[in-house]
Amino acid sequence: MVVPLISIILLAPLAAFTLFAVLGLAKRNFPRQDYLSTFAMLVALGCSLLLIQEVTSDPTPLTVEWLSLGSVNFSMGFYLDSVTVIMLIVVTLVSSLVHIFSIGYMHGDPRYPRFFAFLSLFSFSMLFLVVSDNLLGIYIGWELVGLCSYLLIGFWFEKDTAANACKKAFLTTRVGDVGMFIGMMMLFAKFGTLSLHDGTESGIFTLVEGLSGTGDMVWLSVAGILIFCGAVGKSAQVPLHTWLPDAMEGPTPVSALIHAATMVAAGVYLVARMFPILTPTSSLVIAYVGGITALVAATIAIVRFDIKRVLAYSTISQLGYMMLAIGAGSYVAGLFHLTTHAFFKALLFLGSGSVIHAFHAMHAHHDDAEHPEDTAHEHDDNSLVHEHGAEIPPDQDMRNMGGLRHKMPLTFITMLIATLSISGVPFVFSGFWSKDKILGGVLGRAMEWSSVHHYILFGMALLAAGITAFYMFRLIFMTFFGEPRNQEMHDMAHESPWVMVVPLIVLAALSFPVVNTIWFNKDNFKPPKQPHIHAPQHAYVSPDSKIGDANFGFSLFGVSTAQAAEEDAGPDTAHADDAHHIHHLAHNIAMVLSICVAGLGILLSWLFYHRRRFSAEGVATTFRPVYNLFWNKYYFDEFYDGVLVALTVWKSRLFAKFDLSFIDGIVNGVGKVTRDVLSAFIGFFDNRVVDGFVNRVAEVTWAAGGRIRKIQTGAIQTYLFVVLGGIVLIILIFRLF
Amino acid sequence: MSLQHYLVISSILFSLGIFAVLTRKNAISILMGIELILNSCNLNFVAFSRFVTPAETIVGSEVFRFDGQIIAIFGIVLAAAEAAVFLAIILAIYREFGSIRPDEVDTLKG
Amino acid sequence: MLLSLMIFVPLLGMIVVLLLPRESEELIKRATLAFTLVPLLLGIYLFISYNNPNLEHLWKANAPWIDAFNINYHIGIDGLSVTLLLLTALLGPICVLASWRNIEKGLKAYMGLFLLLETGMLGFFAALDLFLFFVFFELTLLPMYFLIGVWGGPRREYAAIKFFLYTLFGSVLMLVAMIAVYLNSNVINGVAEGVRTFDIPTLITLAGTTGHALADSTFQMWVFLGFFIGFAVKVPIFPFHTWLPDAHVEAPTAISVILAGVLLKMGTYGIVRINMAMFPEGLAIFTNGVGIVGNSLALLGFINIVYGSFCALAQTDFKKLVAYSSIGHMGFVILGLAAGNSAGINGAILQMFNHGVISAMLFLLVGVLYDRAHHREINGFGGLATKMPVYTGITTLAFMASLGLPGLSGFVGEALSLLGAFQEFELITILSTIGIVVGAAYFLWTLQRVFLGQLNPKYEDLPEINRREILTLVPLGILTIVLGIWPNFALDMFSESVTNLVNVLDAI
Amino acid sequence: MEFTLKTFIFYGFALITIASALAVVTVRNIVHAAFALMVTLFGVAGLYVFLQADFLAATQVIVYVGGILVLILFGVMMTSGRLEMRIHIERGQLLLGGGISLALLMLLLTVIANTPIWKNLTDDGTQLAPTTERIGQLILNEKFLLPFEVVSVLLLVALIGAALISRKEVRD
Repeated sequence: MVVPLISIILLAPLAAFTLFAVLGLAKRNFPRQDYLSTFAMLVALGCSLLLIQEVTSDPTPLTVEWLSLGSVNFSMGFYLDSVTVIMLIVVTLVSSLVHIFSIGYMHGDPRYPRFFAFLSLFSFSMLFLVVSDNLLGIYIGWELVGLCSYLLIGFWFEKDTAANACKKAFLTTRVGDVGMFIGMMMLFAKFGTLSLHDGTESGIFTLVEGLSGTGDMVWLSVAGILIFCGAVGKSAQVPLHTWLPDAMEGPTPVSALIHAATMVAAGVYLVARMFPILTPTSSLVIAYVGGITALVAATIAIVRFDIKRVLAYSTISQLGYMMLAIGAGSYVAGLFHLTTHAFFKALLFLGSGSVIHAFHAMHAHHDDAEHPEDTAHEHDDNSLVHEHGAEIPPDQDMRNMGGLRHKMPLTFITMLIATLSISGVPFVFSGFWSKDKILGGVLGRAMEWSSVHHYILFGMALLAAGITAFYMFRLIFMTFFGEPRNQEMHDMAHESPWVMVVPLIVLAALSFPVVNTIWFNKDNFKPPKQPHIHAPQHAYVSPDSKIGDANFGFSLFGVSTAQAAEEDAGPDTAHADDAHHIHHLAHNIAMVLSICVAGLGILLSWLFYHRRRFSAEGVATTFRPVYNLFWNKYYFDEFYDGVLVALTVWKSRLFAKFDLSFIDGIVNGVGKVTRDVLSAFIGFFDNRVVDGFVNRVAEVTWAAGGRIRKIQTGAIQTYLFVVLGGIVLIILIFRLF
Repeated sequence: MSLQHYLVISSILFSLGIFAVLTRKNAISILMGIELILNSCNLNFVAFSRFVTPAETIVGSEVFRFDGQIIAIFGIVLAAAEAAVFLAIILAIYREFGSIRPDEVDTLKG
Repeated sequence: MLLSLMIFVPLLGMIVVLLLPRESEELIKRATLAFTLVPLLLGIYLFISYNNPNLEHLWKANAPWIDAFNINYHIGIDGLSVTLLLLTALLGPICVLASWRNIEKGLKAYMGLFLLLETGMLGFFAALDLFLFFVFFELTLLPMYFLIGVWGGPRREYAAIKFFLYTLFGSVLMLVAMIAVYLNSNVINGVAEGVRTFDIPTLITLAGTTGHALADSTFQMWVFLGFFIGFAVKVPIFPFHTWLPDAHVEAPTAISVILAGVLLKMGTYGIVRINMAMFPEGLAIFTNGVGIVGNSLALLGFINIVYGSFCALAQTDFKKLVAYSSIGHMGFVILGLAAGNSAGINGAILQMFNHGVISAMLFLLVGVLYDRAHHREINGFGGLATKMPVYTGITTLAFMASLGLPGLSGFVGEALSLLGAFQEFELITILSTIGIVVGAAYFLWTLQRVFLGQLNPKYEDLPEINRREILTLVPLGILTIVLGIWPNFALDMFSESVTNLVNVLDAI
Repeated sequence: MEFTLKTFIFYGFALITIASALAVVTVRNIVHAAFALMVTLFGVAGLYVFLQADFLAATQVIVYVGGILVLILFGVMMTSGRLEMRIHIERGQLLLGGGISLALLMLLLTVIANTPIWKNLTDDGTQLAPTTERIGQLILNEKFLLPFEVVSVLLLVALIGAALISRKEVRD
């Protein structure tokens, strides 16, 4: 049953895309591509739900030889465990809802069928990534989702910003992917296989247990970090995060599906998949990168005005959270947050899409009167507001919004639920539980190991949680509360059609914890072994194993509690009890702290943006340096300049010309260095030295030929004279001598 | 009338042909020279076939010695073909250059 | 017999085409197409029926040719050659179709020369006699010279002569090496006895016989170098590559396709067939991983990848960009071959085939655009995706395949080459991955400049790609996808031969 | 050597042949030269008779005199018009050409005189049967069939080629 189900899940969206591509070659469109794609996704969703029953069976239901090279073979196959099923359901569910939402949102677009075809291709690629049982398959899906992201960000390619953004996204993630590929090469060179777990004890997960010794550990750490590089690119972690805010140039449903719920979460999924090969060093690197990302992105989000960019930075921040969780060993917490985040962030994006759509339709209507031929997505240049070089379209600028809660009640309520969830408002919202699990897990690890690193990470996470609550409520207050700031636009705004609102409601329902419980109370959902992580003093106990044991009704969705702890701890129950106790305590502390921090954030936001007790502008003026820090995206520029200045000192003046930060232009920058200098030099060398030598040889030959050709008179009799005279001479010479 | 008689005649014809080819300023005269050369060759073939080639004996003891003669027939055919093509080329050259003097036709001059 | 038929049908076609009246152009084109379809059908048949349990050459034909030097007309195929034969046979009709409308003068001569070229290429991949091999190698040179020099762009004479001289230079060294091999082919323990031979399988056996003059490692090194430079020009390997951009830019579309699709592969095919199989000891000197000499082959691959990619990034001529990208991609082949292990060599051969398909697509696409806009300046376009969605779609496919997107064929070859190379040359391989990023950069940048953004008003009414052009691209596109999804389809053909080769190399 | 009528006639033919050949290469008027060539060809035909090659002699007369010579005369008429009837000869070229021709002649004569096996090969007076039938058998039936076919194709090709080259170019 398993293999056919997974096959259907993969093939349904692929078929929808293939139909589009084949018809496209004949320059036609399937008229109801939207229904077809949506139907395909719903089929996939149904199959995914059926798969829940199958998790306990064989984890590798299908393995086929993909490449056989005699001595070396690569196989492809399905890997089915609880993580796979969760990812499958998240992807198919969000994808289905986004499909439905898009039927309304993209209505009237000249390339409407293409949009759905691309969404189908994306869904296929993402699902392929999720079910692959080997690194090569994951890498294939990994790059394919990158391609779809490229195609969909650049969907409105007439806009130069979109064309730039899609290129930037592809190239930035590719930098990370190359790191991942090198990591794969290392694993392959060591193990001779890329299968994770092929059922015959020769997968990477089994082989990795056999490693020992310092040399092996250094090597494994490097490999792990390199694999993580792929996740850094795809999940937009610092320092490769700059592409994600730019990716908001794509249509909003795309942002919801790809750049919030699924593709960017693939990085987290990858790290979770590779959990068994992580060493203490690589784990710590991952945790720190995640922590820094969470904090940095959150602070940048505070000062954004583009509603989609706020959400984009929020996404980066939350992804950092998940990385932090997995890096700190809280495997289940990380994946739990991935799931909850997928729903509420998709909801937030779709909600913002609904708001944009409300303004947008007005805009389109406005333009139609004058330029009937214009597409609905061209913007009036005069009304563009500039935000650090990037232009905020007016329908996405929160300074144009306000008071929308009466105009768009359903959108408002659903978005509010999502905001409460992401902010960590206790007990009834899923975001609280998942975030709390992370905080508790990190603090538990810190206390258990007495690890300063993990205390620092906990601090970062806590701070980020507070800031998240602040800026998310800032968004709500600016958009839905207060007086309308732009009366004309406000008047035109309206609630979205049902086809767009229904997905919002479904996602809002999914933001309540009851729903998540269905997947996270399984007994078999527990972290895999990490053979190379050993606690300083104790036998290793996963922080996750203690989560469910807290007092506040955790058993609702807790991973079965003491049982898992004992399994992990093995015979050494004394230590397990110790760890058990520590984690219990940690979770209580973390929960109290997180509630306080979230409350503080919401309170401040309320004071600033709703009651206007304090003036945001006033604070910005007072703390000008801090404000500038956030406004300029944390002055990453300076940081990067500082690192790279030693390498490219002479180049720095050129960079100064662009008042852009290096981090914003890291891809462009590297491209330009190579283009301006290296390529020019190589081109010069090629033309002058290498080619010049060739030409010299030819010239010498040419000159010699010029001399010699005088002999050729063209008169045939002269030739005959010479020939015959020569014959006579030769004969005479031979006769004489 | 030994073999050498014929060879002498043939070599005189050959030399005269060469002389014509080398000195004449008219392409048709050159062609005539070439014909002389070809005739001298044919004469050689026939003469050698008569005097040198081994006899072929057929029932009835008649003696035939003429492999060379057949070669000479082929030679005549070749001469005819060559003359036809040569004259065609001369006509084409005449149209192109307005002259058939070989020293005026020197497009190949380097 | 079938194989001979396949090789010489185009030659027959040339004679027939030359006999047709000059005015009936349609007839000439159709006849040429028919004569290129025959090798394709035979090639498909050979490919499908190829089954090689004993690792011998199949479909052999062996007849004496020049007895005085023991030269034989000896042909046969193994998995490697059947793959490339199929590629050649496939590109034949495609190129004829691509030349359907844009050859403005001397169509008859063009088609005749093209058919002659095809015979040369097919013969080259099937030859098992070193002399025959060389003859076919040179046989491709002459038609190519005329095809570039007569039907090319504004600087065609320059490009054609450059191409001719470069290749000839390589051929001379190759010829010297070949004669050296021949003269030593009957020397055992310093004593010459028996007849000399040009027969490739025999020579491979002799080169592995202890005490044979051919097995001497110094001798092998020099002969290796001779052949290698000959092939390196064809590949082309830095610093012998400057003919390539010129030749590509000047050549007509179909000829660029053949040049990139098949002629470059002749170089790498020669390296596998002669250099690696016949002179493993010579190869070992350059790939044993000690010092610069020991890494030299991998270094050349690395330089090709990085140098080609950076050069491509700097180009503004669409065709030149594709030409430089070819240099970069052939670097992966060299790198994979240098690795000398199963993954590396298989990857390299697969990359040869894939690059043949993908670069053919790219040149065809450039040709389509050039036929419409009459220039190739990348910056002179913009926003074409609005007007030509199908063309844009196919171009995106080709670009993605070329930049190594998984799921398309380019990835498998590149990935296997790199995986193989990493086991032997870690640092060089890691540095070579720069090429992957730069490759993505120049293709995406081109895609942006040509297709994305606002439509350039100059091209308001640029016609969409037509059916004939789609017909030329679709088979290649399908191959790209199929080989990306199921590479075993091609790998099964040659992986056993490669295993055999790897065993020989490992024994050194 | 016995000086008989036969030898007398032989020398006569030889003399006519050589003398007329000399005329071919020396006379200024090209039409005269052509007629002198005709005499030479007849002379050679006569020598063929002495060599008992009766068929060949006839062929020589028919093909050369009847065909090639006429062709040459046509060529003369079509190219020279009235003006170019005279043949230009330059003195230096004449001397050099004469020198080379003489040198060649001397060489050939030396070779003929110094080759021992060619001496004493005199006409033994054997009367041969008429050759025509046998030649017919050889060409059309026996070992020269293939060359004969090839040569006829060659002739055809030459004729077509000649017609193609000499026709007026049709400009597109």
